[in-house]
This record gives sequence, C-alpha cells and structure tokens, in this order.
Amino acid sequence: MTDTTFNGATPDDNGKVSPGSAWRWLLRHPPVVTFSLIVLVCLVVGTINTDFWQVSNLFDILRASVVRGLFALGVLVVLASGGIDVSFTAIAAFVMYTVTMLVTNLLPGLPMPVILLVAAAGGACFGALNGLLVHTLRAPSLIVTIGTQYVIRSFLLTFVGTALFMNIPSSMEAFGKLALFTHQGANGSISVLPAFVLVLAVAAVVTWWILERTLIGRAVYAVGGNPGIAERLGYNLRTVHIFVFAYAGLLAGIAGIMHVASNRLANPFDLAGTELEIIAAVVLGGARITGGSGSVIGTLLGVVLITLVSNVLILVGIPSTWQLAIIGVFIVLAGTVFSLRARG
Amino acid sequence: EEKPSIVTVVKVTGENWFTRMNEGVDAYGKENPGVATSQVGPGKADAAQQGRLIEDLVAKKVAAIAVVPMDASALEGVLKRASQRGIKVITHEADNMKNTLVDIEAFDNKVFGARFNEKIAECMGKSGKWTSFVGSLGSLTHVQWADGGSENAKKYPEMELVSEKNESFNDANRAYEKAREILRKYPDIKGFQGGSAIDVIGIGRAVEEAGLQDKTCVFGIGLPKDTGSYLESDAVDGISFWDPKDAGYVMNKVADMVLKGEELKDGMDLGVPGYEKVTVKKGAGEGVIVVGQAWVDVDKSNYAKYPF
Amino acid sequence: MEFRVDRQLAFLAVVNVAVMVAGGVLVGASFLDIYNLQSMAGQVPELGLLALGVMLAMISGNGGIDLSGIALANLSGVVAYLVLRDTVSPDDAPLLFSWSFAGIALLVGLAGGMLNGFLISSAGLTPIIATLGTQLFFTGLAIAFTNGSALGLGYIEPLDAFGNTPVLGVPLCFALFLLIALILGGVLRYSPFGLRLLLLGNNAKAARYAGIAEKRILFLTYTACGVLASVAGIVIAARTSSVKWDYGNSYVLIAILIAVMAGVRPEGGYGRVICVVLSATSLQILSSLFNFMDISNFFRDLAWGVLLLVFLAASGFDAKAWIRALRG
Amino acid sequence: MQLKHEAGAPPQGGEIATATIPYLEIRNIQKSFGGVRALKGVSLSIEPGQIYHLMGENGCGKSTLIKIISGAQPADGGELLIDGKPVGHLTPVAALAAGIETVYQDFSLLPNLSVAENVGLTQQLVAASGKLARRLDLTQMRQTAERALAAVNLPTSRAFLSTRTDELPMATRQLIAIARAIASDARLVIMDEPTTALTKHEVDNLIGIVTRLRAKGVAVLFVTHKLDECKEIGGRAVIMRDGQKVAECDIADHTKAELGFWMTGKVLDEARYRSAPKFGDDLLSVDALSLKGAFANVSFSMRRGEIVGITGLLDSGRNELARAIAGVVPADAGRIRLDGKDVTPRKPADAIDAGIGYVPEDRLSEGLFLEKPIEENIVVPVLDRLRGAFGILDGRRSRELAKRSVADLQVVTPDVANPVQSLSGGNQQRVLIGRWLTINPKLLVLHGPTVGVDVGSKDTIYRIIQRLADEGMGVIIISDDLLELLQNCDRIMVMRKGEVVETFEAETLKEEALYRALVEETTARTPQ
Ligand SMILES: Nc1ncnc2c1ncn2[C@@H]1O[C@H](COP(=O)(O)OP(=O)(O)OP(=O)(O)O)[C@@H](O)[C@H]1O
Ligand SMILES: Nc1ncnc2c1ncn2[C@@H]1O[C@H](COP(=O)(O)OP(=O)(O)OP(=O)(O)O)[C@@H](O)[C@H]1O
Ligand SMILES: [Mg+2]
Ligand SMILES: [Mg+2]
Repeated sequence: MTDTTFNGATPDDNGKVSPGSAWRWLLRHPPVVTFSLIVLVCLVVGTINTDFWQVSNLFDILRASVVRGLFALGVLVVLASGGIDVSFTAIAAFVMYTVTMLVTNLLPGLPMPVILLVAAAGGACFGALNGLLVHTLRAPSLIVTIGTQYVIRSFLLTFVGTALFMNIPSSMEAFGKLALFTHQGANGSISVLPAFVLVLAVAAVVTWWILERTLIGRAVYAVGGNPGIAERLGYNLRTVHIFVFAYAGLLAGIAGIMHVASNRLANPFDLAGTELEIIAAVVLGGARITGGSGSVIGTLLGVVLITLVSNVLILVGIPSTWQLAIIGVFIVLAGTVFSLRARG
Repeated sequence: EEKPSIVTVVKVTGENWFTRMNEGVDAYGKENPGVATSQVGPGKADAAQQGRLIEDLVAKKVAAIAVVPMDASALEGVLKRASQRGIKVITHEADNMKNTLVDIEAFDNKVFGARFNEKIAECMGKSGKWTSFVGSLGSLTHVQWADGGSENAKKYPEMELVSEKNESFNDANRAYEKAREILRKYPDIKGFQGGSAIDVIGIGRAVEEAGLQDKTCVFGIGLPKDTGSYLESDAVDGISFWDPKDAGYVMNKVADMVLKGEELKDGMDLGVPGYEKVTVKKGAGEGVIVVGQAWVDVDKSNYAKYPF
Repeated sequence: MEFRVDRQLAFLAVVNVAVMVAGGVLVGASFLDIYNLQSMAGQVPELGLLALGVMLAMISGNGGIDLSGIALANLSGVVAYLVLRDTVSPDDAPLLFSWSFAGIALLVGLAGGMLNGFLISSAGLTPIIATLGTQLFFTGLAIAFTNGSALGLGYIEPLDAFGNTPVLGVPLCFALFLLIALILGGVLRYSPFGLRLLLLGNNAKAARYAGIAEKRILFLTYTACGVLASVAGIVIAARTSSVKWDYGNSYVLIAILIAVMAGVRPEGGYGRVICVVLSATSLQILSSLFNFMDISNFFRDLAWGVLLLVFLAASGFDAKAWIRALRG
Repeated sequence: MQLKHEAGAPPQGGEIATATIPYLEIRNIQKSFGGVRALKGVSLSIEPGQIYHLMGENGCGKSTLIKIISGAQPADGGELLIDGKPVGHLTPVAALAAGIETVYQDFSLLPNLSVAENVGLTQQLVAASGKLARRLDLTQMRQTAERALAAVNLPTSRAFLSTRTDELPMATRQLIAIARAIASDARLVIMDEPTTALTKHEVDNLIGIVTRLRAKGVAVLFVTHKLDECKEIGGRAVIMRDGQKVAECDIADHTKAELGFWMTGKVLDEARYRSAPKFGDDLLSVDALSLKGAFANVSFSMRRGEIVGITGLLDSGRNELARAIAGVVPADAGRIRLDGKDVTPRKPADAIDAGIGYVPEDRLSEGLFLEKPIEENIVVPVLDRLRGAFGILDGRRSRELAKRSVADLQVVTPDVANPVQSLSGGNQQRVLIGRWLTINPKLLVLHGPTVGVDVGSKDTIYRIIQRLADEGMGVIIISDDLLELLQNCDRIMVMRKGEVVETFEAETLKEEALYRALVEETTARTPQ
C-alpha cells in the first residue's frame, strides 16, 4: 500500500519543495523542454536558410498545425486520464466524409456553424462509444480503440462510400478560403493566414478551461493519477472515461471538417495512419503516456515541433526522404528526457 | 459457372480512378458473355495486401489476372507462381514487370512525360524554374514521367529543374504543403509537373492561394471532375490522362485474347479509342508490352465534356 | 508440466476448423485442395512472426508492446540487400547471397531489437513511445536508403524456394515459422528465462524483490522481438523477391489483433505461443475465404474490428469467471 | 490456546440504552473477499459527539468495515441507517454528502494533484453531489485548503499548496489526509490508524483536533492498535475479532489487559516465544549505512541465531533500512558485511546471492505472483539450480521442492499447482517465507511478517521464526506490532527520523517503554 521510497525532492521542514537544479526544473516543466527544442530547430534551420524567416512560413506552419492540433488536444485529454486513443482519425474521416456528403446532397445551403455542430456531435457519439467500451470491457484502451478504428473506418468505406469528391458545400469552401491575414510576398505572391486557425485557438482555450477550471477536468487528472483512489474519493470513473473519449471524438469531428474545408475535397482515405504521429506530438509536449499529466500549452508546442520538423526539410535542403527518421529520433530523445523526469 | 473468369486487381478499391476503371471491366464482361470479369482491390494502399489478394486468386485458380500493381517488384513472386499455375497474367502501368505475359501501357511513359514538359515549356516561355511531383518514388510510371519531362527540358537551356520528384504520397494535402514549401524556397518558380492524379489538386490550391495563377504553369495527370474548379480558376493550366475505363476494358480484352490463344500483333486494333494502332514490343521478361496512344488532353475549354 | 487445453485454445481450434468447413461448404473443394492450403500456410509467417513479437512484448508487462516490428522487418530486408547488391552477385553465387542476406537481415534485426531493448529497459521509456519512435526511425532509414523506391531482388533460386516451395507438402517458410514457434513455446514454458519473463509480466515489483534481473529480461525480450521481425523481413523478401520500406504498412495493428485474439494479456504475465499460431492461422483462413468469395476487403477489416472487440469482451468475462472459480 | 476467564465476559454495546436516535446505525453488515469472510455480521451505532475506538488484530476486518461505511466498498449484506433512515448502498459521494469523512489507512491521496486540490476538491465534488460538469471554484478550494491545513499545523504557503503530494514525506501526507477529512463540516470523521506516521507532538495536536470536533457534536471513529492513545483520548471501545464485534464498552472502565483479551480471544500473556537463544559467531555487521532522505549512518551487528527487531514510525526510516539491507533501494553510503565479506547489495539479486532473504511488507504487491501457481512462487529464486538437460527446467524436481516447503511450513493447500491467490493471508505469508528457505539464507529479513494475518497463523509463523533462529539463521524483524517484537526478538532497535535512537534488550523490556521510545518527540517537525 504505502510506498515510502523517497524520490529526489525531499521537502524541508515546512514541507516546501527545496529548489532543485535547473536541470530538474526543466524536467519538471516539460513544455520548456519542447519550447527549447523548437527554438533550437528554428535557429538551426534559420541559419542554414534565411528564407525560413518569412511571414508566409509562419502562416504555413500555423495552417498545417490546425488539424493536427485539434486531434492532439483530444489525445491530450485521453492521455491525461490514463487512456490512449488511436481511433480518432477514423472518427474524423467518417464524420468529415459523411457530413460533407449529406450536406452536399441534401441541404447544400447549410451554414458552417451548423455543419460544425453536427460534426462535433457525430464525433462525440463515436467517442462516447469508445469510452463506454473501454469502461465496460475493462480492457486497455489502446486495444479497444484499435478495434473501433477498424470498425469505423471499414464501415465508412464499405457502406458509406469511397469516392473522393470535390464539390463540397459552398459554406465549407468559403470558410476554408476565409482569410485572417493576407501577406504580400516579394514576388507579389500572396500568403494568407486562414481564419480556421481560430478554431484551433478556441479549442485550445476551451480545453484548457475544462482541464484547469472544471471538476471534470480535475477528475480527468485524478483518474489518470490513480483510478482506484479516485473512485474511492467519489470520482465517477464511468463519467470520466466516457467524457474523455467523447471529447476526443468531438474534436476529431471538428478536425475532419477543418480538413475538408481547407482541402476543398472530401477523401475518405485521408487522415488514416496519422494517429501515432499525433500521439507522439502530445508526448513531445510533455504528457506522460501513463496518464495523470500533460498540458494544453505543451501539447500545442509538441504539435508545432512536429509540424516544424516536417515542414522545413525542403528549406534546409534535406531530402524529404529523411523526414520520418528525423521525427523518429526526436520522439526517442524527448521520450528519454521525459522518462528521466518520471524517475527524477 | 464454367466460363473462364478474368479478375482485375487494382491498387486500392474505391478511388475514383479505379471506380472508373471498374466500368470498363464490367463493360467488357457484358459485351462478352464468354468470360466472367470482375475487379477487386485491397482496402489499404499496401503492396502486402495486394499480394495476399492475388495469392488467394492464384489458389482459387482463376483463368486470368489483370493487375495494376501497387508496387511492381513486390508482386514478381506471386505472379510467377500464378503463371506456374497456368494463370494468364496481364499487367498495366508496369513495363518493368518480368512475370507478365502482356503489360499494357496507355502510351509510352517517357513520351507522355515529354509532352507534359513541352506544354509547360510552351506556357512558361521556355525559361525559368520548374519542378516535378510524383505520387511516390515507388510508383514507376510517375518517375518515368518526371524523367521524361526533365529529358525534354534539356532542349531549353533557360529552364532550370529544382528539387525534382517531390513525393505527395497520393494525398492532396501533402501535395499542397510541398507546393507551398517550394513556392517559398523558389518564389520565382514558373512550372509544376504533377505526378499522381491528385497532385495537381494540391498544387493548384497552393498556386491559387498564392495568387500566382497567371505567373505559374501547372500541368499534370488528373481527372476532369476532380480538377475542374482549378482549371476554371486557371490555377491548373491543363491536365492529361488516359481513360481508366478504356484501360480496364483493354486489359480484359487482351486477357481474353491470350486465353483464346490469339497472338498480339504490332499495329493491331483493340477497338478502343487510343488503342486502334498499338505498338507491341518485347517486355522486361518473357512477355510483351502493348503501347497505345490513349492520352487525352484537357483544359478549361473542354473538361466539362468528361463525366468523371 | 503437461499440455494444458484451456478455453482460449479450444475456442481457437474450433474457429480454425469451423472456418475451414465453412470454406469447404461455401466455396467447394478448391478451398480445401492442397494448393490452397499451402498458399494459405505460405501467407501466415509474415504476420505470425510479427504477432509472436508482439506477444513477447505484451507478456513482459508494463504496457509492453512492439509497434516497430514491420518497420524493422522492412529495414533489415533493405539493408541486407543494399549491402549485398554490390558485393555478392545473386546470379553467380545464389546460395552465398541468400545465406548472407539472411545473416545480415538477422544482424539488423538484432541491432534494432537491442535498440528497443535498451530504450525500454535502461533508458526507461514506455514501450509504446520507444517502439513508436523506433518505428518511425526504422521506416525513415529504409526510405532514406532506398529513396522510397522498391528494390527488386530478381529471381534468386534458394530464397525463392524458401519463400514458396513446399517440402513434404509444407512451405519452407511456414515450417520455419512452426519451428520458431515451437522453440519459443519451449523457452516460455520450460526455461528459467521464460518462467522469469512470465513472472516479471505478472508482477514486476515482486519479480524485482525475488531477484529477477528485470532489465536484463526486458532487454533480451525486445531483442528477441527484433530478431523475430527480421526473420519476417527475410520471409517477405523471399516471397515478394523485393524489399520496400512501406511493405505491410497495415501489419502493425493486425499483429496486435492476432496477439489479443490469442488471449495474450495486454497487462502482461500471460500468453501462449500455440494460441498465437492458431489465431494467426484462423485469421488467414478467414481472409482467404473472404477473398475466394470476393467479399470486399473493407468488409473484412470490419470483421476484424468486430472480432477483436468480441474477443476482448469474451476474455474479460473469462478472466472474471476464472478468478471466481479459484476463490470459490 | 487456553483462555483464562477471569477477564470476564465481554460487555455488549446494547447495555447503554440510548434515547436519541443515533446518527449512524450499522445492522448486521457482512462482507467476503472470495474465500475470506472479512465481516461476519457487524452491528454498531454511532452517536453524535461520541468518540469510538475500533480495535482488533490485523486482518479482523476493521478497514473493511470502514470502507463500507464510507462507501468505498459495497457490503454483501446488512443495512446502514443514517438518522434512522435506511440508505441502502452508500456511494463515496453519498457518504460524504451524509457527512462521513474518512482518513484511509493508505491515506488515499491523489499523487499527481496538488495539496490544495487533494484537500479542497472533495468538498466541491460533494457540493455538486458527484456531478462533474461543474465549474471549479479556485478561491473556495484554496480557502478550504488553507483552513484545514492550518488546523493540522501544516504550512499554507502557496508553494506548499501547489506541491504534488507524491513529493511529500509520509507524515506530511498523513496530515494532509486528516486535513481533507476535517476540511468540510463532517458529522462523522473516521480515521483508520491515523497516527502510524506521526510523532508525539503531532499526535497530541491530533487529539486536540478530535476534542474540538467532538465539542462541535461531530462523532469520531478511530481505528488503532495503540491502546495508550485510546485511553488518552477516551470514549467508547468497539472491539472486533475475526470479522465480528465481540465487545463494546466505555474505554475508561477497562484495563488494557481486558481489551487485549477481547481482541485476541486469549489473555495477552507477554509470554515470549523466544527461549534459550544460542548465538553462534558474528554473522552480520552493518556500518554507517546511509540513504539520503531516509536514514543516516545506521550501524549494528548481529550473530548467528540472533533475532533483531527494528521498529519506528512510518517514516522513521525503518522501511528504507529494511529495503536497503535487501538491496531493493540500495543505500548510498556505508557497508553491509556478512560473515566478514562486504556484500552491500546494489539490487535484490546481490542480496540473494549473498544469502539474504527478504519477505516484503506488502505481500500482495511486492511479494506474490497472485495468479501464478504456488510452486512457481516458491521456486523462483532457485530456477537456475533446477535446470536439467539442455538448461530445461526439471519439472519434477521443482515440484518436489515446492511440496517439501509447503509441508515444512504447514501451508494449507490441496495442490502446489493452485494459484497462490487461492490461499489465505497467513498461508500466503508462509509461502513467501518458504520461498526464501529454498536458498537456505544466512540472514532472513521479515518486514511486517504478520500483517493481515490472524491469530492462528501468527502463532504458526512465530514458531517457524524461532525454529529458523535456533537452526542458526540470523533473523531481522521490521514491524510496528510491538508485542510481536517483544515476543520474538533478542534485541529491539528503535528508529526515529532516520537514526537508531535506542537499542533494548527485549528480554526485560516493557511495551510502554518501547512505545514511548517510539513516539518520543525530539524537535518540532512542523512550525506553528
Ligand atoms: N481487497 C481485498 N480482497 C480480499 N481480501 C481482503 C481485501 N481486503 C481485506 N481483505 C481481507 O479481509 C480481512 C480484513 O481485512 P482488513 O483490512 O479489514 O483488516 P484490518 O482489521 O484493517 O487489519 P489491519 O489492522 O492490518 O489494517 C483480512 O483477512 C484481509 O486479508
Ligand atoms: N489485501 C488483500 N487483497 C486481496 N486479497 C486478500 C487480501 N488480504 C487477504 N486476501 C485474501 O483473503 C483471504 C483470507 O485472508 P486472511 O488474511 O483473512 O486469511 P486468514 O484468515 O488469516 O488465513 P490464515 O488463518 O491461514 O492466516 C485469502 O484468500 C487472501 O487471498
Ligand atoms: Mg486496516
Ligand atoms: Mg484464518
């Protein structure tokens, strides 16, 4: 029961944690680690190729971070509760394709907010299903969500459709083209910061608020910290399980729509297979795969880091064939840093 | 039940390209009650899955298999076993395939690539930076087109090929992000040559957003329906393709001929537009390669004529 | 230590037989003829070997899993070929080529496995992160080395024979798979190492207190996973007579599926080789059956997913009943 | 064992008639875990403003009863009434809402949450009656936390409020658990062995808190083994044995001897199991052993056939010392010599090779492979010795070995192939001891050898310990069961704040003296 092995931080008499070394401080604040990595990458790339310092580049990284970011926020919540989810890409694909198709064929005039609502609701339903299964089967969520991923994706492709189609609803296309900032480049080439980055911003704030400022948020961390004790203290595991997966599903639904809107086409084959990369981003943001930790800011940084690494390789002149290997190394390194933290 | 069955195996089920091809396959089946035609394909674009699928068809001992390989070399093994089992093997888009009786190419890929490049050169006034895309470095034809293009570009000393053969992994979004990145590194780039059928979609979007419709020339393979909006906005200047339906039809027809023991003669007419006068040449293995001139060039003016 | 027939084993055996019979009925004799049996057997090893790796990882407990299997398999094939391409000519010395190919592939697998083992046992990464990272890393290397294109080995008699030729009616690669399974089963059941591994997975803390060298065992286990992967890589190269970085990109999840269906406890401490073999074969037979009946591949994946969930539910129930039986 | 009856028949709770309806009434509560009947029908009624001491041997069902009252575990049978109204199954939230606050034996703190959250969240959870879709009131949470922490003399600085609880020492954690219980206005506060980690000073402070609660009409239910504390606090004693309530009475009216008799069912004759020890030559010498944050230069030595007891409060360093000797958490300075050879272990394997066997404190999580056969649990340290041809395990020999030690230690089981899970606590413990006998160790370290084990088994286990010592094995017993130490040891070392402060000859030692040495205050731990 009571494990009395002392970890590094021995409090002095008034129970305050004695200030650790800078290194330990770093380990205690994972987002800082991630941030430093980002700065490092930027400096390296920026010195190799000064074109890196361009507004358009910033815009592109932000744009490319939106869908990933939405996914990552969902994964963060699941990880924090001690679970793991690999079915969100399937959910996103299903929702984005089905919703887009229905809207196009049935009520093309549907305004964007409504579409988003529908997608969010749809995603949440799938997510809730995940949560229910994880809770009732009492099986590792990784395995469960692998199962649901298969079911959802193949249901989509078997019964809903497989055809890529371009004629997405006008409201979605308009939303995708909506510009927040427009920047005139040297050669008169324009680069725009699309408005839908705001969706990520909003999602991030909301997620932060839920996690830090509501009971359910604290309950998520409580369960992630020690489910047995959490239950004994009156936190309802069932609610938490269903919530986290439903929330991940909800964000996935929205992410799917963002993907279509920015892409101006709906392809049911898209997104599949990116789930592990997203989880990696969240872990790079300092969330522990074992649950009970992780922060929104860290997660966003993790996403930026991954996007950065996969977006600057041409600039640096690295053949894109090295991209995966580099990301892999990043994950291993970050993983090591954080495992040190876990033991530190 | 006893009529010989010709099974067409595509890279992946469901993509518009292969859905269109299916029409050709079915069409041939309808016109020729003598044979049963059908099309199958893996649910994921994975050479392994395609291999396993064929493996089972071989075990099932169908009469003929017409394959559009995900990855030609990954199928050599299983197709060898197929022919050992007396199954007639026809391939498409794989002129380096050894274990095939007949490989069907809609056209000579190098020439096709050259034609793209010619168009691009035309459009960009035979000078400036240009680049090429491929679905993946693994897909042979894409690479051949890219090479054909760069070959042709040598004629024009002012044209400079930069960071060639960008992989889009058949994902419009990846193509888009690659294109953005290139536009950033080479702001003055003028020409893009698309590889996979969705490359032009991604490139087109990037160009459109950068507002460089008039400053750039985007050509590549693509389907009219998918590319339409970008043709309209001049983000994509022109696409060429061969009709997958015809390809599917021809594959099955040739398979049928092989089954009947009819021989394929140079210059013969396969009764499908673009394949009226095919050239037959020796293939990488025992088999032959049948080459047509089945390309279709499409631009803003005429894309609406094509229902796919 | 006699041979136990537990529920899972019986169930899987029944499934195998049932699907075979179903095949015989729905498709006819052609499904049961020797050629098809051989062809199905020939397809099992690739996934089967990877699944065995996943099983080992899972048994070792603490969320043990190996996501890097197929990536390492492809990498070992790629490296082996690239090394030999310019040194040994497959046409002049096919036998030498084949053996050295296998040798190098195994070495790569060994190295990759040791990397995983080190990261998990010494650097203390959670298996899922470690193997996720190495998965991308291995795949990345394979891409970088090959520029993403497939490398055809061409026809190399011994390799091809290993991949495809039946000996006494049994495809060689399948025989090898069975042999490996047999050895692995023996090790798990009858060797101190195996027993320690199972105990470690059952309760890591107690294992440490009992003097079991946790790190060493974890290291060896993941190293073994790596070697198994490279064997899979050899099989793949032999059967497709080519090597490519993204071959079998859908295998990661299927391998886990097989392991879970075999009743391997994802929490660690329990798993039987024989069950993994049977669950691999049953999946193979089922998917072949679907292909024979040209049922859409999407539908097959749907079936997989449902199967997995059903098995989870079933095993969850089993476990409880089991405990009850013991306590009552 | 014979019972002397002059201790008199135990008085039953019924004897004091109560006019008011009790706040909480428990009727015939039953609970079983698989085989064990942890509670065999317990009834009890709790009056407002009254203090109760739940007493009984380890494993008699105290914690289980508490878990049921606080809704942490459902009862199998019986009923609970609050203010005379039946409440069926209590959920944790329902119990809290009804004003039942609990300090669990394992503290039940959330390791990854801050002190403030651990103390302050529960209240809001209850206010929302378990519904999680609520805003979190940070200021309220902080104020609640500050108030409660102040009450137990813990700092209320922001730094401390935002510390993760898993970074704090045991005593602080236990105080936080207490703070959580008194944070919101409770009607019944349950404390399961709340003083295991506390110094005299902190205990006194706790007693102060209790009296204040009582004054406010709050009922308090203590679980404790420390009779002196009970006497000091006063109130009613509720005595359990083997899952049943055997007595209820006013604690002032009865002597420790009587209480002890009712608890154990036999007169607490301090009769020592230890008789006529014959010591061999020097076996173990520990010098200047230290582990940062746990214990500092501990030195002692012992001879063959000697039994040394080590005791102290929860974070006195006794547990770490035991673990260090066993190599589980290696010491970072000092040396351990066995037979003159330096064997200072870096990991358990080293200790085992050197001939040191360690029976850990927590059987279930540190000792046993619950789902695995008894056989494997026993032979695990000697697998290499059981290798036959080609390094294959020799099944027959390992079975023989297991059978022999099962017989030797009187483990009650039909078949060594059964999972150890199917055994009762006492038997499980004997399996663990059996495991170490297979390496016939020179030194056996027993950490809480009879926790959760009942009288019958205790007796058996003690006799085994004595036999081993007589055979010349050195034995170290780490325990907070003082009687256990007095009955079995030759010497008893008392640790405080990581140092061995006193060493007694057990022969002549009295329990009171030992207890005083245990909780003696040296310096104030927490500033006022
Ligand atoms: N979760 C459980 N599963 C099975 N048996 C249990 C469980 N918890 C307790 N027991 C058993 O129930 C009985 C009562 O346990 P309980 O913890 O109530 O004893 P206790 O009086 O609190 O002992 P201690 O004084 O050591 O805390 C013991 O036999 C114990 O082994
Ligand atoms: N904390 C616990 N968690 C789970 N199971 C427990 C726990 N403690 C005891 N048990 C189970 O409770 C049962 C009896 O435990 P208990 O300690 O009461 O045995 P016992 O009555 O002391 O037996 P013996 O007389 O042999 O000592 C056993 O089946 C044991 O597995
Ligand atoms: Mg207790
Ligand atoms: Mg008993």
